[in-house]
Amino acid sequence: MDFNESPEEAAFRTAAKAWLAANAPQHELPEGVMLDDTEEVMLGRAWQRAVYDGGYAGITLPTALGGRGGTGIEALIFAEEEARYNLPKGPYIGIGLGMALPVIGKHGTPEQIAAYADRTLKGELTWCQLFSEPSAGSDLANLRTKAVRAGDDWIVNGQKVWSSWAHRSDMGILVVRTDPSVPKHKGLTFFVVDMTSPGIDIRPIRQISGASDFNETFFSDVRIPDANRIGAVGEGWACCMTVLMGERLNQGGERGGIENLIAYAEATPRGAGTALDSGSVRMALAQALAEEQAGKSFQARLRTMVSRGENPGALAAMVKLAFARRYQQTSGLALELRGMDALAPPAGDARTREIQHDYIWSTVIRIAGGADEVLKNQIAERVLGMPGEVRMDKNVPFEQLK
Amino acid sequence: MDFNESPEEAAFRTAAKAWLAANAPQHELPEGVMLDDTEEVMLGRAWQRAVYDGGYAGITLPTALGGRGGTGIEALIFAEEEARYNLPKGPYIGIGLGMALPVIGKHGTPEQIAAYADRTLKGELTWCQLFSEPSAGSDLANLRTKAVRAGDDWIVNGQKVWSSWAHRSDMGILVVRTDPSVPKHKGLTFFVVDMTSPGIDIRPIRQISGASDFNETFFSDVRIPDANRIGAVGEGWACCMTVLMGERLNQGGERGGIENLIAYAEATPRGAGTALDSGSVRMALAQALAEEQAGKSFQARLRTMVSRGENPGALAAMVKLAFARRYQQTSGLALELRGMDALAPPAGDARTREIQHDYIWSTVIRIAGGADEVLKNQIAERVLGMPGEVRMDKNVPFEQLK
Amino acid sequence: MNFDLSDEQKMLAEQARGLLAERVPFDRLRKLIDANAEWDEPLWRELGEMGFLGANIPEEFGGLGLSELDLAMISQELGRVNAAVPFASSLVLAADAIRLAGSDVQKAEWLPRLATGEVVGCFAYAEGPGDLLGRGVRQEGAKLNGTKTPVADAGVATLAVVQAGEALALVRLDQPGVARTRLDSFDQLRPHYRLDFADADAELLPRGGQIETLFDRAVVQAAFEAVGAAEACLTMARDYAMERQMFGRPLAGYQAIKHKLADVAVAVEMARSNAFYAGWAAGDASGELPGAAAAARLTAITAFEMAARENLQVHGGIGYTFEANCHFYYRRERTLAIALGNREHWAERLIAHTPGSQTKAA
Amino acid sequence: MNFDLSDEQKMLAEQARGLLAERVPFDRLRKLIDANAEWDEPLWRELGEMGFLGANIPEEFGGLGLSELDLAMISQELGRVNAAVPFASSLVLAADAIRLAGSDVQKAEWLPRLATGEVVGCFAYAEGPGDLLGRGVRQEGAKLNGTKTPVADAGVATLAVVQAGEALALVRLDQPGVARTRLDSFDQLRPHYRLDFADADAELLPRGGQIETLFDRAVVQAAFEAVGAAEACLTMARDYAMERQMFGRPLAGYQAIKHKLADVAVAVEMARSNAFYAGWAAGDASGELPGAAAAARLTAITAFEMAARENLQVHGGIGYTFEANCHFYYRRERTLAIALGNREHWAERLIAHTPGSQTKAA
Repeated sequence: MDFNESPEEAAFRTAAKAWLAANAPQHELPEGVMLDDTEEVMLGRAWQRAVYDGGYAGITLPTALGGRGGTGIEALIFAEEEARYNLPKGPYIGIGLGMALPVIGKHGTPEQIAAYADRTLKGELTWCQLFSEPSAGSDLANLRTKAVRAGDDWIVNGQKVWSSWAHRSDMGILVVRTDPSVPKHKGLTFFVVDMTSPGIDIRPIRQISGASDFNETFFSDVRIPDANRIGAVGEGWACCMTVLMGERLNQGGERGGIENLIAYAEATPRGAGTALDSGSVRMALAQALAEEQAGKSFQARLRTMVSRGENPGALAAMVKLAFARRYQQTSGLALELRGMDALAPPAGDARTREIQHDYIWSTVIRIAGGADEVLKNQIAERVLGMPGEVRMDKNVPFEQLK
Repeated sequence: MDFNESPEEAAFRTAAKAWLAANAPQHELPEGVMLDDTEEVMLGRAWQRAVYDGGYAGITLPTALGGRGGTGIEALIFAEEEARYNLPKGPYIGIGLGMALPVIGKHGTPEQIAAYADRTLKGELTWCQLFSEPSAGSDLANLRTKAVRAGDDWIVNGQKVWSSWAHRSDMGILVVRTDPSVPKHKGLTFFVVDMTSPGIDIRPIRQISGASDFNETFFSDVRIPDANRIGAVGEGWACCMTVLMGERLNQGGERGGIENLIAYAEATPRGAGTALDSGSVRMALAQALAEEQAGKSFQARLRTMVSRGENPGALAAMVKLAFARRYQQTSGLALELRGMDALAPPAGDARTREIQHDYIWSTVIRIAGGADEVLKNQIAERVLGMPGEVRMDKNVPFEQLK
Repeated sequence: MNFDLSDEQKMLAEQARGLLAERVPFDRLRKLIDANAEWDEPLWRELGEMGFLGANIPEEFGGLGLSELDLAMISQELGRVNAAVPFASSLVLAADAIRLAGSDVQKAEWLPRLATGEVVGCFAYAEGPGDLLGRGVRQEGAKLNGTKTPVADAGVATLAVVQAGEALALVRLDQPGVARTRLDSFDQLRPHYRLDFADADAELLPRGGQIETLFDRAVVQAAFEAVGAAEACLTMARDYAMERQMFGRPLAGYQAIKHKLADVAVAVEMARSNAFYAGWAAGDASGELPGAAAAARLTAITAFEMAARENLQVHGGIGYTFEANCHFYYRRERTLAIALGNREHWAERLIAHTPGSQTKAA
Repeated sequence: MNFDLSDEQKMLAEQARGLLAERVPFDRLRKLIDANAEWDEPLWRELGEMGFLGANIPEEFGGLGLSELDLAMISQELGRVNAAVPFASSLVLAADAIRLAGSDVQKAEWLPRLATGEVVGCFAYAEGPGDLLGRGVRQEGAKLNGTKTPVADAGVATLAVVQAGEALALVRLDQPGVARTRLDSFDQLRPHYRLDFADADAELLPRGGQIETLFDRAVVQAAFEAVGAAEACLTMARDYAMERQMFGRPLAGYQAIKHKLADVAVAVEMARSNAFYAGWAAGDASGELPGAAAAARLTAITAFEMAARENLQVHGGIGYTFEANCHFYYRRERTLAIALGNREHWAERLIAHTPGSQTKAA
């Protein structure tokens, strides 16, 4: 066991640091300025192009896809160094690299790889994810958006939700039902779709945070060429699993939030001292910090497994599950220890507003990318080998489910 | 709402106090002396006889059964006043009054009531409960002990567990399977059984606490006259429910444990002060105390409901559920705040030994009389109206279950 | 012993509940947020017409002179619908402060107008982050100086009761010496203000030493407000789970969801039980009040916190949309958990009022 | 970066696990309890023969000179089977104290004999209820006076390292100035003693200021012991739930049981992750050790506590019998949670070693 970097890793970090120092500053966003979405995406594309030119695009993607073929540790090192700059990075780039290319690489044809890989790595194509539906969240395979074959095309009708940045994406990865006469997991097919296709209507979802970074996307007789199909007809569920595996692996362990909350407590007056003088605050934050540190070390264990070609499987769900719970609890606690001011801080108090936002955003973290309850099932079934849930819908044709 | 006693209740308390002052002292147990079981039961019978003669036996039992026909509040007042004396009271008396007589009263014949009610109220008959089996705990209806009709008798074979004081009881209430060809809840029948019958073998269970106050009871061709059958053949499940309802209603809200733990923390040195100087200890104990007080008020709400003839149903499970969790957590916490000494206190430290015992006994409280998980199901289904569990055994004859 | 609401109290709760169900559908709350409204003024007027706003004001001053437990019936129902009215600020804090600590003249001047709702009161105590009670604002002579922030409902109030050290002062907000600045509130249905006093005219409430009692009484009402709100969350979550299908059966059939909501239900009934006792003690056993209020406060925070969080969780993604109704409670919950003192503050008060233990530092 | 055990470490763990699985079936534990035994002496001898008892003792003193993480492999496996041997007392505390703070002569005298297991050491710090470190026992000249209680494994030890103020003293227990009184231990497989010193001969370990480091290192081993034990509980609960039928299907199929054990599994993996890091830091990054050890301690307590409690709960009534095996862990868990300092102690140490915060009182 060695938590220190290997000589190769240290060399990679030195090179990345140097390259970023030479290239990142001119791409940094101005401090405190809210960009509009269009402008942000434009700057984001430009930065991704610079990353590509520097040889750092798609670090863990195989070279066959145009990636660097590097290790997860390298990707992490680059991300750490990149995070020292305030750069334009968003789901519009991340979904392409982290979801679209892996699934196209694994299930797509050489033509499809040629069509999308290079342009995505260069930031020329931005992507959104079109999976969830109003009645298909945790139970994703319950989706109802359907595609019917019509010559060389498929005609798509239905509604997707929770697609981040769909309104500023060139392409979407889409899963739809192509055969309702078979059980629900079996009748799905995976596509890439041009988001400018006629019949696509993107509406922002007003969220409880006040933001609208998620969308609903309506499909009305949208034509998608069969050439855009990824994998075989009926292979949509396997494609989704490829996407979701990649998503799961990097959630939750990163955020160094508890040390900030300790500092926040110490910056909050209380009698003659600070809120950190409270034994109950210290106990709660220490336990959270211990768990957060465990999450970081756990991520390192998982990365070591991945670097050896082992599949951590549902172990990866553990970090996310613990993080989500801790995130809600500790941001809630921070507001409490702040007192009344946390309910209406002065305009200049950005830290309290961030914590308010964390407290709201934590509800998403507990739901998205595997809700708490779904992850516990996965851990019980896949890690502990306990029985699956009683399934009423298992071998029933989708069209016969109520 | 009035937490004060009504004039009638105050008068009842005054009378009970006076009667106890005149009668209880000569029945008190000597302080610090461990009696053997036989002797304890003898003294317990004598005290129950005195209670009967005083007119306080079976306070809430209907007068038709020989009880006082009083209110739950009166029973509580008497119990509170009685608790001021160190009197011999045990399950051998409590099961008769609280379980056997209610079920005999509701499901039994006039002859059966005549045979058992008066003698039980007088302490002449002691009782144990013979319900649970190795494979029938939470899933009580899964019981396998069987009775086969033979003329005027039934022949019983099987094994019961967790019967308190079976070795010192005259009679037992027993539920057995009389028809394995019907679904499991339907084939049960209820009996009272003379514990001296040939073929009954009672063995103590060695418990993790070191004590053996529970028994295993083996039945080998035990003959029970049909006259001992309570209710109709196949009506055993309904009889059990009558018994368990009575059991549930008085669990959990009583114990005034948290104030004692606060005092214990304050009696534990820590630096220049005490363990109660710790903010995290105070927070944990305050939350537990708030919950304990809630339990007491909740019990009062339930008693008010019962006094009006309303059935609190699964609401009663809430107090027990919360108590069990709190009991384990707070006794565990008390050991922690005590430090190393809690692991091996000096011989004179009775308080720490009690808390060690509480920590062990709490595991029983979380299991017996409805395990945590069973109670949550009941609350969800009966209070919140949520669906029952998927039952694989519902309409399957018992003999076909694996 | 009778540990239940009286028939009159049940009727009062029913009446309030019926009115509010009709007047405060969730879309009404969305409209108020979209309009960045100060409050639900028509509802306030209507509550005044029904006499509710004088519920706890003595009859001699034009109120109904009801008990704390009666008042709690209204608090509970306002909590249940997340009503955007300054009931707690005006009645539970300002009016009660005047009743507890004011002179006969002050009572006669203000209580009748508070009872009709014509005058709205608010209560100012915090001075920025940290301690429950501020230490900067002081009254000298008939003048008040300093800053109180945040103060709930100060935008619609014409009168503030201001904590100044150990004393309480009465300050009109419509005078030149007072500047009000609206803040961005986490709870979008309960606006908060910063109040700057610069030689503001103020008069002391002459009976000192009432602040702790005032807070004890106020948290009892807040506990009922939280119980009403928590119960609304529980019902909402249950109903959604019954209807939502997941893997071919109702979400409500999954044990994880059943047990989650059973836990919430236990917490709600525990909180209700303590609230009942504290409401009774506030009227009939004032010696019991500090401990009873603290216990009610702690269990109410726990219940509403669990209910608000798990309600959103049960709803899944839809719960995160503004069109769903979970967020009103998710935000209000933090308000009720923090205003009037956080968990730690009340844990200390409970321990301090437990027989055999004494107050401890830190 | 490589965050996994080495192949050698995995082999060492396998070897220890294999041996212990064979030598410590649960019935062996029941026999030891029934005999009111001091320890599992044959096992101790066997561990000595395999060289395990010199695992952390430098090669120059007859040990294997293994790393802290290597040692942890053995601690974990001993925890898994609840072994009744004074491994933690003798190696992790006494031998390590001598190694850290002893003179060359002291090391040469004691370490080789500790390494074979011929001499058993123990470590005395508590003095009754309350603080982790006692304040009464003091060394004056070459004499020690006072009382340490409780002290684990002092019955079979011939040597005690005794905390006396800031210093550590070496005391032979087989001398007239020492009285040992066996206490009734909550953990029936780990006896505790009261030690009374009356002008007992004692010599100081000359290198002072090592107590905190000693405890940091010891809790890392205790964390591994707890992880092994917690994992054993988890496996036991899972296996029982798979086999036990309830309402016509395996108990393991119920979501309440699945989620309960998933929560335990998460806690165990979290604890293991922190233990790995702390084990690494103990050897290779001593500046990181205090924070890493404290974090490992906190998560280990949580994991074993959950695992021991819920294992018994999953077993139901049978779990409460002496014939079932849950109770060994249920009792051992409290030992591991309390000896070497409770949760609060280590929470304080973690906060104190967090960048940007400083130690606080109370």
